[in-house]
Amino acid sequence: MGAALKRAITQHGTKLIVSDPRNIDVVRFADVWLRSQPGTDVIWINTLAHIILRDGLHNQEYIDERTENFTAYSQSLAKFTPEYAEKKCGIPVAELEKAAHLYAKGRSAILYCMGITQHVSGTDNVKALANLAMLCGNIGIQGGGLNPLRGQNNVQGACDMGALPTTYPAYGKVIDESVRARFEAAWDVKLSESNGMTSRQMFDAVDAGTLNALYLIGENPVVSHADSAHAVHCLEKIPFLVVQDIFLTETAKLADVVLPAACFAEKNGTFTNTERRVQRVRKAVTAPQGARDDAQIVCDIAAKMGTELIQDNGENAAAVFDEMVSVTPSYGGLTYSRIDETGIQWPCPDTESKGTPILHAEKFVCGKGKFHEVDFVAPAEEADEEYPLILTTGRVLYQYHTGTMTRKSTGLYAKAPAAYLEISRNDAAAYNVNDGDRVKVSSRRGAIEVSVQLSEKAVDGTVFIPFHFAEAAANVLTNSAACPESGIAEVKVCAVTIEPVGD
Amino acid sequence: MTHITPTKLEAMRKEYAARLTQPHIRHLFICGGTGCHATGSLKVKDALHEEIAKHGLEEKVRVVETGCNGFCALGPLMVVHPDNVFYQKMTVDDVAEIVSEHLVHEKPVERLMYKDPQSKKRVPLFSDIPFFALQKPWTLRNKGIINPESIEDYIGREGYMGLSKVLLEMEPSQIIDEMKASGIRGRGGAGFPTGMKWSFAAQNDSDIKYVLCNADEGDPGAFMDRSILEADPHAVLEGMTIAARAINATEGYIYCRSEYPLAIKRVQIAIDQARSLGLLGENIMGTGFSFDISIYQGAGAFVCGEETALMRSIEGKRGMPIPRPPFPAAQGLWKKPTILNNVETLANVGQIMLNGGKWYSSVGTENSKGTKVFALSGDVNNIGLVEVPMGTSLRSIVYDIGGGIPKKRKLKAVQLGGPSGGCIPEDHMDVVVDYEEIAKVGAIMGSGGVIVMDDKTCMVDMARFFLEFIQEESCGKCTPCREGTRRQLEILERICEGHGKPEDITLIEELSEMITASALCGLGQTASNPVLSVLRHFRNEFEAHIFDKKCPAKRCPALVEFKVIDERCKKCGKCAAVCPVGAVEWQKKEVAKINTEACVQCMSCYSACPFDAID
Amino acid sequence: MSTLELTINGKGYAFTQGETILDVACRNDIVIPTLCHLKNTTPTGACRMCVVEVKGARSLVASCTVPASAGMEVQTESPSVVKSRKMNLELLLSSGSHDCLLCPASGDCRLQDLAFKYNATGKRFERTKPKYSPDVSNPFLIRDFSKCILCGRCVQACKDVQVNNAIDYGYRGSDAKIIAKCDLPLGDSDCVFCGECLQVCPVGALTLKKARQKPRICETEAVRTTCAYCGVGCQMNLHVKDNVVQMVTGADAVPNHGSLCVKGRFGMQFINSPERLTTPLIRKDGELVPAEWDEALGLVAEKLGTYKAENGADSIGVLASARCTNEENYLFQKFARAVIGTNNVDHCARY
Amino acid sequence: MSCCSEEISQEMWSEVDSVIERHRETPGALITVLREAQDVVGWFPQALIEYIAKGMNIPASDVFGVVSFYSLFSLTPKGRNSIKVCTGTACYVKGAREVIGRISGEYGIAEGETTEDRRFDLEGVRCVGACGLAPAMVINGDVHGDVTADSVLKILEKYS
Repeated sequence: MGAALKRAITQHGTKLIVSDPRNIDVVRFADVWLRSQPGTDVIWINTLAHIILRDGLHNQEYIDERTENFTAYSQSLAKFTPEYAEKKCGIPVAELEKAAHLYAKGRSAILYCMGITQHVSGTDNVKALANLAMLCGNIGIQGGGLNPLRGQNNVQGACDMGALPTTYPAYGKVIDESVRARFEAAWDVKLSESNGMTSRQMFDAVDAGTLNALYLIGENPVVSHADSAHAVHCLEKIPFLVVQDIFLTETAKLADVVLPAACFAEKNGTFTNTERRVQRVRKAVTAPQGARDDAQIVCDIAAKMGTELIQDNGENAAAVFDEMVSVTPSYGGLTYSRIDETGIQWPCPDTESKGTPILHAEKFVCGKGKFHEVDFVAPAEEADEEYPLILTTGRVLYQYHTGTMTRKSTGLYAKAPAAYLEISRNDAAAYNVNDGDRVKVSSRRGAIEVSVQLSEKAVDGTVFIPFHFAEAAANVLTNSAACPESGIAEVKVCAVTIEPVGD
Repeated sequence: MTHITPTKLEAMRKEYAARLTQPHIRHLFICGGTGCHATGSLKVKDALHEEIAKHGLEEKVRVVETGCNGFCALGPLMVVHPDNVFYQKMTVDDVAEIVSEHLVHEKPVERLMYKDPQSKKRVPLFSDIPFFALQKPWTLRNKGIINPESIEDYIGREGYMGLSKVLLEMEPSQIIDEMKASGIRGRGGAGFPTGMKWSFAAQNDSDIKYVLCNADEGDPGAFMDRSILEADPHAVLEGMTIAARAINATEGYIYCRSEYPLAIKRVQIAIDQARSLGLLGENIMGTGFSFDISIYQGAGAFVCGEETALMRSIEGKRGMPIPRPPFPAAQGLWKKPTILNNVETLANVGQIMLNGGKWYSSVGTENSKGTKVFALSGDVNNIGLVEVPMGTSLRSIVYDIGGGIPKKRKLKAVQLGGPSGGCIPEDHMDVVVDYEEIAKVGAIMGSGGVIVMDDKTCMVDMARFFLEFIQEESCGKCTPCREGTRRQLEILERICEGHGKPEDITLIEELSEMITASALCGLGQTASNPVLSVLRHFRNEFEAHIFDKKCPAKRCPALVEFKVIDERCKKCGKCAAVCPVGAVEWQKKEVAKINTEACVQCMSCYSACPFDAID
Repeated sequence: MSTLELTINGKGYAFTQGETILDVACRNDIVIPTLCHLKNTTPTGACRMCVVEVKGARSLVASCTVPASAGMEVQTESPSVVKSRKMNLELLLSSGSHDCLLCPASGDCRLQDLAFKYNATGKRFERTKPKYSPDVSNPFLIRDFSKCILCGRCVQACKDVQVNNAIDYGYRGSDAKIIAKCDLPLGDSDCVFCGECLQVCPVGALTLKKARQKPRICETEAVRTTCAYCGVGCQMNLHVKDNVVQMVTGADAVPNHGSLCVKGRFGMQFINSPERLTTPLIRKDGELVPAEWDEALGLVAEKLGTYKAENGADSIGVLASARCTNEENYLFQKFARAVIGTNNVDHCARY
Repeated sequence: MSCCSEEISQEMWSEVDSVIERHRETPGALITVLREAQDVVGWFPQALIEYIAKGMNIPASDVFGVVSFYSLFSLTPKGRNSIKVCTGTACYVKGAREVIGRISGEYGIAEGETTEDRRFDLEGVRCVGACGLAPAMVINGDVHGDVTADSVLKILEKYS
């Protein structure tokens, strides 16, 4: 993905605008780097729109034909002047104007990751970006669009399959009677009528004493959740915790029952990638003696509870797939043989369909694209005297998520063995720390010890810690304040302070 | 800016002519080329100024530092105009005499005049010196006459009039037609018709096109381009601008070796001057045509003479050739249509436009038109720059212009075309200067280096020398050139060291065939030419090295055993005096004797013996 | 427009404007050997192995760069072509140390294949001593310059495919070498170890670290699957022998067209990690102790059943996994909804 | 990093900065930058290559590739006086090999090497275009013609 992006830039003259509080590697390839103060994304995004409108670079025809609520939206942009943005985000006016003009000039795509969503304003950020894209007619065309990059292999698939508290497979709402009726018929069972809890709400419910049992599969919230002390507290408190995983993770250690599972190389099935492409996963080796397929485990539990979850006890992935697509309209036309060589991008409703590389091509799925007025909401926590530095978290190339898999590779381990605090030269000098020094990083929620890495990637006032490492889990520090709509915690902004640790 | 007009150019020309023909005024054209600088011409020039002032002659004598005069071996040198007197090898100490005798007393100083190597007589008049008399200076028409740092001088010699004509009277297609009519072919060596090259680039539409001048004169033994740039830089600028007009280019680069600081300096001065007169830059001569030129200095890589490598180098990359197609006429520098011409080619363009293609093609052979500049060097009496009409024989160049071989030695071969060329033996000396004729005897026209080699030269060693050159300069990209020439060199080294094997000749030939047929660029494809030409004309020398373990020319130390030829020895003892290891036994009035055990084959005695008594 | 046609080895083939001779040949299953040609990049024309004879041409031409033209008559294995290729191979084989016996790439080496095909050895020349010692500085791969044929595929892979720009040609002529940063070991360079270079190396110059005494790639069985790391969904081949994933290569398909990142290529050790869980554990007296499957599953079923019955289905939550397959997630949510009877199902999309 | 290299003084770094500044926006200016930077520093320590790479936003491997490709650029420190003996054909025919041999013998340096006291470095270079003066030698930019194995040492004495 990154390579394709860089190829476009170096070989096809594509222009790149990067917005990141850090001077990340890809900035080298950028024409404009918008270095924003963490948590102020809505401002610069709206400002780009402001400039585009001001200079008449928007696509009026597209707006008239395919969108609604434009007038209210355009009025809401009035206050987002470049000068305001420069003051609030710290991005020079000239850079904003350059970026706005670049973006509006032709087909332009927006790619984003957690830096946009992991904020209290996460949903607002996404909406603001969607507004921007619609403003220039950049949705529904090749080389345009709004492209969230999924951090994990099958986030898309898990969502598609309804592993969400509010939707069934293919996003039918659980509170929608007709949808529910369809699933009740298909599964021959009466289904709950109310929305369920998000994972965060579940943790809170544990604390409140209303959730008694948690069956947790292949996750490691002890390391990955914001404000992990709180997560640990909940997991310790819950009366019955089942963890199903391939390793004894930090989370599994807290479980009442641990169930050893098979990994991706040991089973058949499908993953759906970030571009909605459904692809095959094939069994290459047999699982270690004693570990079992996840499907088989859950079927066995169901069986012991007196229900046949699926025929053959889930042993035949193809059979599961068949039932799955039968209730998932967007996957309706998929079969293992059709996706054997190259996967297919859903929606693919029937066997005639070749899939859909571009969504919203002719018109928006929901009719007209709606402009949402979005206002700026400050991060839940800002730097202050006590905690004067802003901490942002993220990944390093050589590690994956909580490191349970990657840290088993000696090579990867050697390249990135431990957490570190990335800090600018100036900040390091101000705190009197040097490259390699051990420091204690504290926030209102906790403290960890890491070593200092002076880096040209860091910008004054903002520090960074990768979150992969359980021994110095960045999420001990992060804030669990979350976006009210998506429920995603603001792990990208919290206030911290550092102090050197004596030997 | 007010634009310069044809009328103004003509006025400047007349002014210059009047200046040269002013009565009672002398012009001293002192050579300021690299060669003469090295031998102290600047000091001589300063001394002249001083001495002239001392005699109060400032109003009557003008000292002009010109570019390379061409007779490089005789520097510092000077031509006195209008007296038509040529002085050579002047020193600061000679200046007083020249001024007082010649300039004051009108008595030219005979001892500083040119001495004919054969007749040993002084030649008083510049135009009678065969070296100059037999040349046809078209490309070098301004050498030794104008101050290269003066655009007025250049315009005085019809400079920029070709450009003026092109811009005001001709369509781009007519320019190309004239170039085609002139029959001029690329002087860089390959001899591709220049008009054709331009027409290809003209056909390709693009907002940006480039005109490049190849001044990366890399062939060892070639210095024509350096001399032209030093002596007449505006001619190159004018040629490039006309080329730009022909293909509708907007930007030009002169890719010059950084080893040529004087040339770079003078070209930069010329560019600045041309810009200031509106002959370069925006809206040239008010015609709406814009073109500008910058100098790009190379960084020392022979392969950058290859056009695709040169373009990569201008792009700031490693100078590694890339495959063609796409040809530069379609995708050259920065992937835009580009033409690349050699300095010498471009220097002719202004005159071709002014006088017409027909004029140019009136001289030469059927397929090779006009004149060619050669850099004559090596074992020849008159070393320097010579320009002759196509069709002149090599013999005439070496003997008539070059004055023959020094020290009464015999001509063995002439090396033409540098590392891509070949050695032409004495019995083919009647071959004439013509792209095809020269190719027939196993060499190439090349950029114009002519290295004369006498009978002391070992041809196997020469083949080794050129391969060593290629091996060091190979970019390393393609296998045949990188690995193949290395093997050829290895084999030749082995032969020169006396370890040649009978199968080596076949192996070299097989390698040559493969490298020539499959190397990526011209450098590799022609890399075997020197060794093949030596094999063709001097196979016996190879065989002597391999089978008899002898180096007939006594150049390969491992294969030489020196001994004194008693009957020739005049018992002078010079050989014993120079021997660094005491291997020569000599006593007064005795014939010398060489102790072969102690001899280290350094050749000192061999070179020192005035009587050729050591063999 | 009349169709464009050229002949190869006497037989006519149609082509479209812009195709090279090699393109046309490949499309028609005519084998022209190459060493430096790398799909999806601009041909460099470096190795000169793909030379063919074209009637009327002054010399042999490199089929990878010369466009097909109408009426062209091409011979792909004429005596002069074969002679040139054989000499080319002899030159390569004699330069450096191409010892197939101990080379991890043996069996997966184009130089070896071509040497066999054209009956070439390096024996006519003295073997040149390797100029540069191997780089073993990093945990992933070994660069053995004595086996490098300077085809430049790794440079193209790094610059044109991955755009990591970590390596380039350095020096020149017979000193030429593929260098990283200022001719430093890879581990000290800008290399991010995507391993693209390793994958495209046609010889044994780039090999997996500690490859010896392990199965060679030709001894393994390749299983195509989808990478389990990030959301790009790269297609990869797991090379399996003895029920162990021995190495990983990128599969030439969308979305990654053969490329992988460092995790995909070198991060599969976890599969065979001794730390893998192999038995269910049940907490007894505060300690997790091994248990039989039946006991563990029974306990889970019993507990979940009890909470459901006593506190209602919504007192139970299921956290499914973005790491698991669609099929499994389908089952997890169906389990939550249809078996437990709650919509309390979520996964880690938010982290 | 710029402060930590022994070979390069603070003034040199600031001159290098201005070289980069001057050419940063010009496409293809790398070779020009390298030439000017070498004029400042004399050769290319690793720190300088990395610094230029960063300043010009060109991968360090590419910069090193260019530096090591062109013979003008040096990866080792040079002597105070650079001796360049022309090894073009005309000079070769007229004894350049012997001239180099004599210098090597006298100062104990082979082609491409620098004397221990850094007084001289010796290079055999491609034709300097002064074939009329063969064999020719260039010391610190001054061309010396008709050099012989005997006269060369006398010429060198003048350079300390």
